[in-house]
Amino acid sequence: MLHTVNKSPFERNTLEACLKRAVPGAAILLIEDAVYAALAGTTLADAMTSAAQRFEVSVLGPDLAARGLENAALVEGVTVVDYGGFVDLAAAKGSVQAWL
Amino acid sequence: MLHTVNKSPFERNTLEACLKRAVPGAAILLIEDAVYAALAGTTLADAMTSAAQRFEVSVLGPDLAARGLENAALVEGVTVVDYGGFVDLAAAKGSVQAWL
Amino acid sequence: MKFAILVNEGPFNHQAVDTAYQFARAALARGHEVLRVFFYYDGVHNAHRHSAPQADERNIVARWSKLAEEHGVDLAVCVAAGLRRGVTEAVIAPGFRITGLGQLIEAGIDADRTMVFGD
Amino acid sequence: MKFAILVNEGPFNHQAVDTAYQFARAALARGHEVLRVFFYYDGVHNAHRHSAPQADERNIVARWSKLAEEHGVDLAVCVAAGLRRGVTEAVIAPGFRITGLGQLIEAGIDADRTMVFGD
Amino acid sequence: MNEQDTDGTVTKRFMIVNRKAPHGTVYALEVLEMVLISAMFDQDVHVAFLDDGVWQLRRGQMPGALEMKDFSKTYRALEGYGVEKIYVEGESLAERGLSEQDLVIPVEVIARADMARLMDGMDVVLTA
Amino acid sequence: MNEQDTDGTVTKRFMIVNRKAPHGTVYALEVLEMVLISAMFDQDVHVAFLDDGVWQLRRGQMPGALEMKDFSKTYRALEGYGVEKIYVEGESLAERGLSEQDLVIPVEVIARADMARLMDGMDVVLTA
Repeated sequence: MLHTVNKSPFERNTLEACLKRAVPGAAILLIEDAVYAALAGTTLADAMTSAAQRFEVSVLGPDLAARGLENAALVEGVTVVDYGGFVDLAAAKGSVQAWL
Repeated sequence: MLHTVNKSPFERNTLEACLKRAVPGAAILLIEDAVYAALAGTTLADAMTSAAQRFEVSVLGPDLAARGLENAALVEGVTVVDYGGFVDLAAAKGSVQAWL
Repeated sequence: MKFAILVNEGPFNHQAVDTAYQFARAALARGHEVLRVFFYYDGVHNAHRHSAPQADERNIVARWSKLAEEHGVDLAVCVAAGLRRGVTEAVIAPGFRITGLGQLIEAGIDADRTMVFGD
Repeated sequence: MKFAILVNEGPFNHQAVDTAYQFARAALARGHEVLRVFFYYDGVHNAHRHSAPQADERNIVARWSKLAEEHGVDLAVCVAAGLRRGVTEAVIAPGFRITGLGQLIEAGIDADRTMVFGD
Repeated sequence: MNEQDTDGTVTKRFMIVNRKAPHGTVYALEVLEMVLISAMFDQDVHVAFLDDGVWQLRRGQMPGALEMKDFSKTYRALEGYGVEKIYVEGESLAERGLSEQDLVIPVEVIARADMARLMDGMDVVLTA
Repeated sequence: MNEQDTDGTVTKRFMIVNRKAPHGTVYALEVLEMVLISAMFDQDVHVAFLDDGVWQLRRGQMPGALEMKDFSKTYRALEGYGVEKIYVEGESLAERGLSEQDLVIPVEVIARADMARLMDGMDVVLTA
C-alpha cells in the first residue's frame, strides 16, 4: 500500500497517525506541506530518519522546490520523486490511502 | 486578552501554540472541536489541568452539548460559558486573538 | 460595544461560520452593535444565493441574509477573494455586498473588538 | 491502468486540488486512463464557472474544463454536496456534470486505483 | 486483491476511514452519506473509526445546541443498510478516556496493530 | 490601548499573525494582500511570523513548480509600503533548522516570550 501525507508534521497529527498504522515496508509519500517532514536539521528529523528505516519513504520534488527546499538536506533514506513518480508509486503499490 | 482555540488538541497544534504565547493570567476560551481539551480522563487532561492554573480557561457549553459532553467531567478549574458568556469575555478582555 | 467579525471559511465545511453567526446573534442580544461581518478567503462562499441545503438542515446563507435584514448588519464580501472563487454580483444573496479588503481594516479601526473565526 | 480521483476541497484555499490535477495530468502522460474525477464536500466549488482569478494566477476551474475537453475526463460533481453550497447546473463550468454520490463508488469499483486528495 | 464472483462481477474491499471529530467540520456528516450509498453496491464495505473519528460515535450528542442536525442516529441505521463491518480502534478510545459503553452503537473494538493489517488489505480507501 | 492623535484620529495597534506554511493553503498569499491594504490606513501595523508561518519567508521558493505565483518577492516590497514592524519568532526558526540567513528579507528575530508580550499589547489581531 502507498500512504500519502500532505500536512506539516509541526501542525497536524496526520504523519504520526500514518506512521502508527502503516505496516512495515509500506510506501509513504510526503506531499504538499508534509515535505517539511523530510528535512534534515529540524526537531522532527530524528523521528523521520527512524521512520525511513521501517518504511519506503519518498517526497514530492515539485513541493520541495515550491517551498525553497530544492537543495535542502533531507533525512537519510528519503527518495525524491516527481508527479510521474507519484503515479508510478500509486500503480506499483496495490492500493492507496490518503491520511487527511 | 482573550485567546480562542477551535481545534482538537489531538489533531492540531493550535492549543499548544496558544499556551506557549499567552501571558500569565490571560483568558483562553475553548470552542468547537477544542472543547475536547477540557475533558477529564484523556491523555491530555494533565496538561490542561496545569494550564488552567496559569490561565483563566473556559469552554463553550453548546459545543460540549453538541458533542455529547454536556455532563462529562471536565478538568479542574475550567468554567463553562454560553455564547452570551463568550461575548462578555470578548468585551471584558480588551482584545481577542483567534489561534487558527 | 461595537464588534467587527472576520469569517475565514465557507459554510457547511467548517463550524467557524456557525460560531461567527451565533456570536453575532449573542452580541446583538446583549445590546452590542455588530458593525460588519467581513467574508474573506473561502468565507466568500457564505454569500451564494444558490445554496439550498436539505429541509432539515440549517440554511446558513439565508440566516446571514436575515441577520442583515433584521439588524442592519453589514455583510461585506471581499471582491478579490470572491473573484477567484466565482463569488460575484451574479450569485450573491440578499444583504451581502461585494467590496474591497480595506473595509476589513476600517472595521477593525471603528470597532471596539475584532473577532476572527476560521479553520 | 485506470485511475479514479476524489477531490475533497475547493480551489485556491487548498493545494489538494492542485495536486489532484497534477496527478491526473501525470497519469495521462504515463499512458494511464483517468476514469473520473469526483468532487465532494467543498470540492464542488471547483466547478464554478464564475471563477475569475487574476491574470498572473492559475485558473483552476478552466484547467479542469480543459482536461475534460482534451482527454475526455469525466468531471462529476456531487449533487447533494453541491446543493448545500450553491453549486448547481446554473453555475457549473464546461466539462463538469452534476451527479449522484453513487458515481464515486462506481468509479472505485471500475478503477484499478482510487486516489483521494483533501485537507 | 479484489475477488471475481462466480457471475463475473467484481467485489472490492472498500474502507471508509473516519479520523475527524463531528460538528467542527462537515466531514463526519457527508462521509455518512458516502457510507449509506456504498451499501447499495454489493461491495465488501468496511467503516473504520480512529483518532478523533471515534468522537463521532459518542453517545448523547445534541447538535441542536448549534442548530445542526443530529446525524448520530444514522449510525444505528447502518446495520439495516447491510453495513456491518464497523471497526473502532481501541487505543484511540483509551487516549480519549472513552469506552465501548460511551458509544451509540455496539462496535468491534480492535487493536491498533489489527487496524493496520485490516487497512493494508483494502482495495479502495476513502478518507475525509 | 489605542492612541488618540492630536488631530482626533485613532491609531490602533494591528497585528497580522502568520502561523501557516505557504502554498499548501492560500492563507499566506491572501494574508499578504491584507498586509498591503492595512498599510494604507495609517495604523500601527505589526506582522508576525511564528510556527509554520516562518516558512513563508524561506529563500529560494519556486512555486512555478506547482504553476503557482511566487509571492515571496512581495515580502521585499513591504518596507516600501511602510510596513516595517516585521517580527519572526526565534524558537520557531530554530525548531525548523532555519536561521536568519535562510530568509528572503532582513527581519527582527525575537524570543517567544517577547512575541507573547508583543501580542498581548495589540488592539486588533488578524489571523488566518
